[in-house]
Amino acid sequence: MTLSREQMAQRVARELQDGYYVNLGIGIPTLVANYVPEGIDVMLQSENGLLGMGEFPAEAELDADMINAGKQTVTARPGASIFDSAESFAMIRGGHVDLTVLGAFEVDVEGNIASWMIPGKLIKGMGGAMDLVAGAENIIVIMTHAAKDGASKLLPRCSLPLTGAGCIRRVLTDLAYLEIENGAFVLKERAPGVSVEEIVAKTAGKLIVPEHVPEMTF
Amino acid sequence: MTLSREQMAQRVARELQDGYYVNLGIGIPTLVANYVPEGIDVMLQSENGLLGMGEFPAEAELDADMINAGKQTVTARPGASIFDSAESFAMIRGGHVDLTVLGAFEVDVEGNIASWMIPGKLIKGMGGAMDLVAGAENIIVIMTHAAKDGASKLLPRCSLPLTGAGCIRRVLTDLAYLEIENGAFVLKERAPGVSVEEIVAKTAGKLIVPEHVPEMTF
Amino acid sequence: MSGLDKRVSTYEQALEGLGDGMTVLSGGFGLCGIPENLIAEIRRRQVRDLTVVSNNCGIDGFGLGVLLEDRQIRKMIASYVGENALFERQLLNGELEVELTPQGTLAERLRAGGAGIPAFYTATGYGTPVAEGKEVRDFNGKHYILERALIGDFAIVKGWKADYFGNVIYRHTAQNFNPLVAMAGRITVVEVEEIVAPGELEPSQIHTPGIYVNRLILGHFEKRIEKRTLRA
Amino acid sequence: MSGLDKRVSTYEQALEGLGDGMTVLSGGFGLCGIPENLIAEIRRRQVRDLTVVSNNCGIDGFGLGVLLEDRQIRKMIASYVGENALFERQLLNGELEVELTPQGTLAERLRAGGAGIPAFYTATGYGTPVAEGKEVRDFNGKHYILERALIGDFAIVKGWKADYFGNVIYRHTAQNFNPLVAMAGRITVVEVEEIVAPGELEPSQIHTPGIYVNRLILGHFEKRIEKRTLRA
Repeated sequence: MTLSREQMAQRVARELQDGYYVNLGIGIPTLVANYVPEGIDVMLQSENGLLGMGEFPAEAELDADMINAGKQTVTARPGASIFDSAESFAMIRGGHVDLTVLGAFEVDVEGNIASWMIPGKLIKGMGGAMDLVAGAENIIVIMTHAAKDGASKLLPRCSLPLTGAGCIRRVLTDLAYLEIENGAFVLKERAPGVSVEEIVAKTAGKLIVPEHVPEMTF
Repeated sequence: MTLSREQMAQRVARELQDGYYVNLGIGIPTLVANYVPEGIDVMLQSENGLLGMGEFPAEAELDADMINAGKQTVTARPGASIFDSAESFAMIRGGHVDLTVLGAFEVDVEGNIASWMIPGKLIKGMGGAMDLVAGAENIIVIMTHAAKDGASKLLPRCSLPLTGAGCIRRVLTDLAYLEIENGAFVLKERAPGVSVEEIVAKTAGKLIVPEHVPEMTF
Repeated sequence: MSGLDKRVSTYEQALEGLGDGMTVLSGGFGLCGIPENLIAEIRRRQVRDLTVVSNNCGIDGFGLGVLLEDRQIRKMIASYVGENALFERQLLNGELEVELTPQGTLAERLRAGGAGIPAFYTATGYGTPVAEGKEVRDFNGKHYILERALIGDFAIVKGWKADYFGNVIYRHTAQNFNPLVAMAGRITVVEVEEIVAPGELEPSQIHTPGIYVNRLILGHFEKRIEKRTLRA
Repeated sequence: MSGLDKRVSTYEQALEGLGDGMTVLSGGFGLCGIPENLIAEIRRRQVRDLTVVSNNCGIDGFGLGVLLEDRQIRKMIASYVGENALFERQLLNGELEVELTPQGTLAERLRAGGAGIPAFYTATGYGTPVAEGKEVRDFNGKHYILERALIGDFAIVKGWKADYFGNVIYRHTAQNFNPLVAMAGRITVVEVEEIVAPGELEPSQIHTPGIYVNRLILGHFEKRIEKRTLRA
């Protein structure tokens, strides 16, 4: 069984450590906030200028001046700080964010990531994604392992224009958790019931399969 | 008669315009604040991070956390702002200060200024002086026209290590007010009772003397 | 009136001198913290061929989006422009030019413009289309690209409160790019919800010191919400 | 205890890991806003061969000056070091090395270090001894020099109030270099006069967000005045 969106978020949430400052991208990464493990407290950074993003507001708290990087109305938790965009990206570019989780179209064995532009389609812009991947030491990419037509998104070399070069080390897909080392994907865990063979078949880039590949549990 | 320290400050104060943001260096420049003309309001910037420097404090207001760039205890006037050193020099380097007044050892016909280092003597450091002269469009140097031994401080070329290159256009000495244009000092005004001959004698750099050189009045 | 008093009483005065072909820097992120009324005044003035620097370009019919309706923008420098059908049409028609800049690089280029830093190195965008034509340089074994400062003829800013010397504070995340464009404008115009007397704002809590501000005007704001999301 | 809680209870814990040969960034301008007790703890630990980055080096017997007494500083990066006889003696003896950096360049180098900018161009120092050995480059017909970012193994910071997540506010001009060294330390240690619960400080009024702060300690401060000047 491929992982559901919720399971993907849940698996990534296990990488959180107490006291982490975390930037969660739009989409599945946002869901990670719902699965912060018991006994762990993290601060969510939103690159429009909010450190300590809280829940969505109740109707009475709704405020046009309080939004997240996805332009959704949010709240600030106790202990939050709010600042301008230069300060926000000083944190990001300066490597102060402990973990960045974001989506992608493609990742390759060199740690390159493509996530913002499909030639021929309208280019909407990279927003903060290039800053996030260039600045963070610790990034987890969340994406489906293959496109709907079966084409692998884990490649020998990204085919799309890059968001960042050589900056990705960890990828969670709906099939597996992999790390990138020395020009190869290393299969670390597989989704419950997903065979190594399926993962091998759907990984276009060089894949190293250790003798034992544990199944994730939920 | 050579100008007194107070007269030098008074003369420079006439260059103030209503609404100016002004940085006054240590020494005679500081006295300029005492001669702000009637009907004119200016904001004094102190490069340690205070815009809107007020008077010295009364005993009861004395506060170790409120000092100016000369490390003297001061007050903040209503409408002041306080910020960090990077922001302070963003204002200075970014050319947002309307007028900078500072002292110097030497100035030359190319607009070079030397004000921080005498080889062979102990070097104390340039503090903010290099940033101030590099960032400002509008600078007035205040200094004595000649050293005590009679050596001119207005030179064809500075002999001391520079604080800034090609950045000075206006100099007030105890003898004269001069502007620097096209590789020469232009004598614009002379101190009351000081002859053009004396100024010529004490100016080592090329000096242009217009037909009529008005005397300053106080 | 003191020369330090930055107040003007009409939006016409606020943008006096704005002309065709100028560069306008605008604060705001999405529709949050945008200078709504200054944008409306740019439209009213019908100036053309503008280069607009802003993280986004509003939406159809609101924010900077309204300047597209009469084709007032020739070039947009932004990080994300995906919320606007008219924008898309003008871009595909070739009526509009876009320079996409990563969000953090855009913020830093504006700050650099205000701070007298002509250029700086950043790892952001290295190895991507953003790096094309830019100098690449290694520092401590890592690759960086050279990015240039941005400066505008006008900066339009939305603040919350200001004293009439132009010391501004922003409310919540409506801060975003506003303090940065305020630094980088040759003429910086700020519209706010409340103007107080100098001395009423705590000096060390001011976000934009008045030295950056040339004109200040009191406005009324719709503050449209782009994505209304509520707790279940 | 939450991992976001930055409080430590002793100065020994506050500087745990500080060793010989390390680079220490210190906040303060003159004696204003200096981390007095963290400096005293550096002395107590008797670490040596330090590179210290600070606008000034205190005075004889107070501030960073106390680290000169047992010759703990090998190199000082500062903009102005003229208030200290012991400093002068060690400098002339060759026991101490000094790298003089213009004040604004020093501030910007620290901010750059914290912000992931490895280098930037500035006009400050062009044509002066400061430019020696540095790249010179023209932008728009003006000369600039390339300056490098500064980073420290430890940053020592004096704040006023903080919540225990390490969100800090500074008092008056005691702010100065403190927020900048806080950004640029691999381990940033802040001592403050008051610690409050998260939520008690207004989010948009925080000077140093807790993300930059690793350790926080409550201190008592002498706050010596360097030049006591009173209104006549």
